[in-house]
Amino acid sequence: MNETMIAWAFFAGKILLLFGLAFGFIAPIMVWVERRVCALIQDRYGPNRVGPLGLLQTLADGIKLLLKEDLRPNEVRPWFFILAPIICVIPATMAFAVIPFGPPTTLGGLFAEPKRLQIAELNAGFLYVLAIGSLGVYSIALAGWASNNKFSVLGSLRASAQMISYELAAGLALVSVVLLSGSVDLVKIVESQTYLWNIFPGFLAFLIFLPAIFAETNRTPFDLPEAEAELVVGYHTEYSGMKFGLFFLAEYVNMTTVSALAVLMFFGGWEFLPFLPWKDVGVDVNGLIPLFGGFSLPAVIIPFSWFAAKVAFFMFLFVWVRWTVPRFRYDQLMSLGWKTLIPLGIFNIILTTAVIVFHRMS
Amino acid sequence: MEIQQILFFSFAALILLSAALVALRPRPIESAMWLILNFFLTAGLYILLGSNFVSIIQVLVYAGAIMVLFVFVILLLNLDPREFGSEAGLPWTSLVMFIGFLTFIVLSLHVATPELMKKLPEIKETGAGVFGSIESISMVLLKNYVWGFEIAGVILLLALIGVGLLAYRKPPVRARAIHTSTTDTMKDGGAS
Amino acid sequence: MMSVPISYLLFLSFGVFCFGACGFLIRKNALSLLICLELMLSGVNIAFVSFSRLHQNEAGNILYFLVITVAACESAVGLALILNFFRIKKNIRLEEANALEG
Amino acid sequence: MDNPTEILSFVMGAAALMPLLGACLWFWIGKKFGNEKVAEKIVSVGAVSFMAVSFFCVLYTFLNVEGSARVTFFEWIRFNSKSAVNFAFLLDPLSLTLGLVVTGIGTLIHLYASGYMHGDPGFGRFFTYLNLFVFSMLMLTFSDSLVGVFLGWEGVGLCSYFLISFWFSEEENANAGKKAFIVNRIGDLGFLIAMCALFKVFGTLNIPELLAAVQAGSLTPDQLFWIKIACFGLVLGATGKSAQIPLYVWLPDAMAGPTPVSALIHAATMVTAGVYLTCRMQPLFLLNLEILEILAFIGGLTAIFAASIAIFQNDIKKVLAYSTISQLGFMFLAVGLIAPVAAFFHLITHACFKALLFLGAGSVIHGLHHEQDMRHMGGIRKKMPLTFWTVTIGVFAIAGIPPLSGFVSKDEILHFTWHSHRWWLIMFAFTTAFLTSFYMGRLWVMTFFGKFRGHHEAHESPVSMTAVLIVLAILSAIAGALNWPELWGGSERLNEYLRAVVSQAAGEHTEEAFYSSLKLAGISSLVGIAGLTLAWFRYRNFAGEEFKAPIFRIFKNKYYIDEIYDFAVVQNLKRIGYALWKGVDGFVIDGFLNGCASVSTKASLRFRRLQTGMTQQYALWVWIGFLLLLFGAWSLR
Repeated sequence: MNETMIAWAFFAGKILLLFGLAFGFIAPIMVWVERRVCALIQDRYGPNRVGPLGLLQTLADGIKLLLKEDLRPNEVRPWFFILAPIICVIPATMAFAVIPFGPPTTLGGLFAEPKRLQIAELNAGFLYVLAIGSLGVYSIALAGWASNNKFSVLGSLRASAQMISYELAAGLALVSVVLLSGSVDLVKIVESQTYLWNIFPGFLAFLIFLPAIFAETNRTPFDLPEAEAELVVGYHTEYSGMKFGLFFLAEYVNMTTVSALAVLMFFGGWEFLPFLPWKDVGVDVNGLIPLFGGFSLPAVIIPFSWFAAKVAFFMFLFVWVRWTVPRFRYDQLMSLGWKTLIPLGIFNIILTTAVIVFHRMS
Repeated sequence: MEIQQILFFSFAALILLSAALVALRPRPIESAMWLILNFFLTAGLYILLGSNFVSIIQVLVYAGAIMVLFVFVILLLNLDPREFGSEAGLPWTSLVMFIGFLTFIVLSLHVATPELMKKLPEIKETGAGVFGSIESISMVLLKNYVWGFEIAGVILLLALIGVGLLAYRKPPVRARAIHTSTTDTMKDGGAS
Repeated sequence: MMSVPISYLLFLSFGVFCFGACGFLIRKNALSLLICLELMLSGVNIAFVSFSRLHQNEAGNILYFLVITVAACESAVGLALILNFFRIKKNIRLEEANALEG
Repeated sequence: MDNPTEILSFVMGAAALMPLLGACLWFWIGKKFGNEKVAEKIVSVGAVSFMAVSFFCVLYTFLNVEGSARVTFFEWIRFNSKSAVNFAFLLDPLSLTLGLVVTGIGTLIHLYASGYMHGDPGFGRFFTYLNLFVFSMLMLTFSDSLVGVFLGWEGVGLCSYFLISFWFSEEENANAGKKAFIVNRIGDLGFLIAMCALFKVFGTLNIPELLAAVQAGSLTPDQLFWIKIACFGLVLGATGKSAQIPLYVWLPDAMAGPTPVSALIHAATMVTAGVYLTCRMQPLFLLNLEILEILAFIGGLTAIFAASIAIFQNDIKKVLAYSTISQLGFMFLAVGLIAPVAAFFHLITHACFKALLFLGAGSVIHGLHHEQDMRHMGGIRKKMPLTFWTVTIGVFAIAGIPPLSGFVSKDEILHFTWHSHRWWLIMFAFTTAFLTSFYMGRLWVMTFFGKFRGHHEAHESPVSMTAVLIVLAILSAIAGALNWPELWGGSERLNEYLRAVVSQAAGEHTEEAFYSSLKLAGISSLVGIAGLTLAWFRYRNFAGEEFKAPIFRIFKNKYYIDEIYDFAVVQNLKRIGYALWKGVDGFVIDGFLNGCASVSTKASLRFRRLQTGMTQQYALWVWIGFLLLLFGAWSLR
């Protein structure tokens, strides 16, 4: 194997790993987790028939969705009706491309230089995530509009307004993190918090960021666009079969993305504990872990798993919040966004800047 | 032909195609969709040109903010064809297209000179960072163009205020009545 | 990176601009007009960024930022105006906005 | 404030600013402050006290300035690096004397007016104008530059206009004001021409520098020519302001104003501005003796001319107005004969006794309920004893009965005239002296003696008026002491004092001169007594009859001067104005404008088709224009 082929294989491996995880593992597991946790919270069993602990339930659901008849109501606007779920998945997937899932590594000496565990080695990754994240609104808007259904339109209107508003809040919160880390490169942001995680100096930013990502992903307590009681299920009322499945999938992928972002921005990414990075524990990310029989694994698997665990915690948080917190009213949602989070975000930026400037001067 | 050139020509062709469709599709939503595609392709072009930051901003601001606003308004109005008007007649359309074509030709004649035919130079360092990177652009922006930057901020603020004034409507009486009555009930509920 | 003449990029810019201008004149509803305005600005932006690359100078990129600032303001104000127009006329047909007819 | 100059500038600033401050205050107070009576009280007390402050300031300066002094307040107009006009006061004998007269007589007349104007709805307005007038007059008097003098000159003209047409609701009064204003403009043109010419020659408008440059001599013929122009201009200005031939016509009409105004402005102070100016600029005139000759002739002619008209006037104020013109003629006669001290002396005495006469006449008018026609008066000496006695002193003073002030000052002028050996002027002067005493006697007799021919019962005026009359009567009686000729044992103080500024031939101190002057004095007092006697017999039993001979009609109609002016000037101006209105304004200008309007109307009727109201069509036009520009730019490459 020459170096070019190794590089290509590495590239393909990253893609496969990430997207395999995202679509083949995280989404199905999350569906199962959601239902099980829901049941746990509501003191019932949840799916437990298909496979062990009902783990194959999602697979069965997926097969059902794929095999279902592709219904298309008469009054919908045809092209856009089909387009909407497609462009729902695209941004969700694209955002994944710049999420680093481990420290730059030589994979146990496979490469001369440490390589980034990131599909697209973009140095403005943070902006890219924001940019792509803001596109998710199109699919929702289109879906509602194309359905030609009053509930759907209302749902998508709500979704658009909500996502535009909270995008601002999230962006403002993240700007202060960028100020703290001094870079927009996600890898560098993580490296900057080797010891001091951004959650400590940027706690206010995190307080803004957390509700903002809940709203961004249209999750409870901000799931107004699909509020069943008011709007049936909002923008995807008219969708069924795999088109609905795509919306469903995108939601979980988005959740994963924002969870990963939260971990990367605030919780030190793949680092072990605050003030205790892997290298102080003795883990060399470029090294190898010997296994039985002469086999060995790259040591980078450890930070990667730790990162995955942190993301999983956030995903769990999503689920946890969903089944415990009641839904906001729409005007409350808007006033929270515009009258609390955004001013707070601006104040936070000014405060952070002032502190940084003061710190540099002294 | 290198891969970059192939990419450029395909991007250029797609940009022109989507631009034409923006201009020619009758319904605003279709125009908007093609425009979004156009902006994405333009962002790709900017990456080819080496202006990475500009490319991201193109997606973030144009596609992510401005066009969302358009789509939002289109949804809000939820127009049927009767409400957004009939199509222009063929004579008018052909006249406009002719003038547009003429303008394109004349503009192109202006730039179709040998000295403008030379290839673009390679990207190099600009002192603060690679050309087109966020560091390089922000150094120039905040050093040489800081007044323009500030004025842009003021313009945005003015637009914000202006739009607020334009779009603000006093809530209709009924809605307010409902609002107050709900709060009243809530109070009552709390009391009893 | 890319090795095409600047004039090709300018042709592209002119093309996008002219399509935008044509659309501005052909379309009969105010929303499409605003969309075509954005297209024209985008065409101008292509020229700016290209020149920036040609001269290896960030000035063109910075002009791009100023242009999108203006574009954002313009579209926001324009959409607010369209909303008001719709409230009054119950449509957005531009030929109904002819109160200044001579 | 230890520095004497600082004290002076403070005091003089106060003197000038008190009236200005008053002018700002009274209008507001008179209009808004409480009820009318309170406002009147405040205004009258305030105005009189402000004037008194101003008077005492000038008096202080008068007593404390040795020779002359200049106080500069600030730089006003800068012409170039070398010359500038300052806002500055020139304090020398001439200006201080006039300043004392202005503020002193002004204070008395303010006091008088507070009684006379009692109950008038425009009470505050009246004192505003009056105080503004005093400010302007002080500017005129004290300014050390011609620009400042001109400011005051215009200011007094403006206030004169305001006050003549004070009761503007009657058209006649308004017309009189306009007449005064317009006629004065002609004189002002002369002043402006003089200023321009002097600036051309000397490059400065500051009076001391100007006069110093003149006295330094060595002027080229060209410069002398321009100085002559300037002198002509000054004479024109002086005739306008001081109501001399040919610009005297406004003064009789100016009697339309309230009587205190006539006394202050049109007898005592403003009309003497011309005399003051010619005295002030005397060195210029000494370079042009022929202009002085003309000035003397104008003065003499005006004196006899106005006196002959005065005989036939029945309005008591008109008589006094013509008398004023006549007396001003005397002053100009003196100025023209290079006797400015005599002129100034007469100015002072005239200010006293003419103010007295006017105020007395005002008192009579007030007592007779605004009756001004002497034919409807008569026999009121018993009813108004104070007025009668004070006016008697005034009449005797102006008639030249020794030893009252008028006798002394007039005799001095007659003396100079006699020694000039110009027979015309001598004839004019003596005839005028006779006529003066005759018409004053006529006024006196017709008003106070004989039967009462009026409609209303007469009553004596209030104390504020009669007190002023008494003060002025005393002044009229004793003012002659100021300049009692040395030949008769006097001191000639005024002469000594003014000698520093103006030049006048010194009198001889021989025996011969003494007898000759005594002879002259005898003649002049005889002339005065003769005039009074004649009037006494002629009008003692006046019952409405007049001179019947046709020759007198010309006097009665004031030599038809108003008609001649009307025919020669006013009608022609009206014709020119009409032609300009119809021809230039109506045809050319209006035609042009209407043509433009109609062309644009017609054009726009066609072009409005372009205004379809369709945004996109406009955009297309813009685009086509842009395309043409592009084509042009490309084809020019």
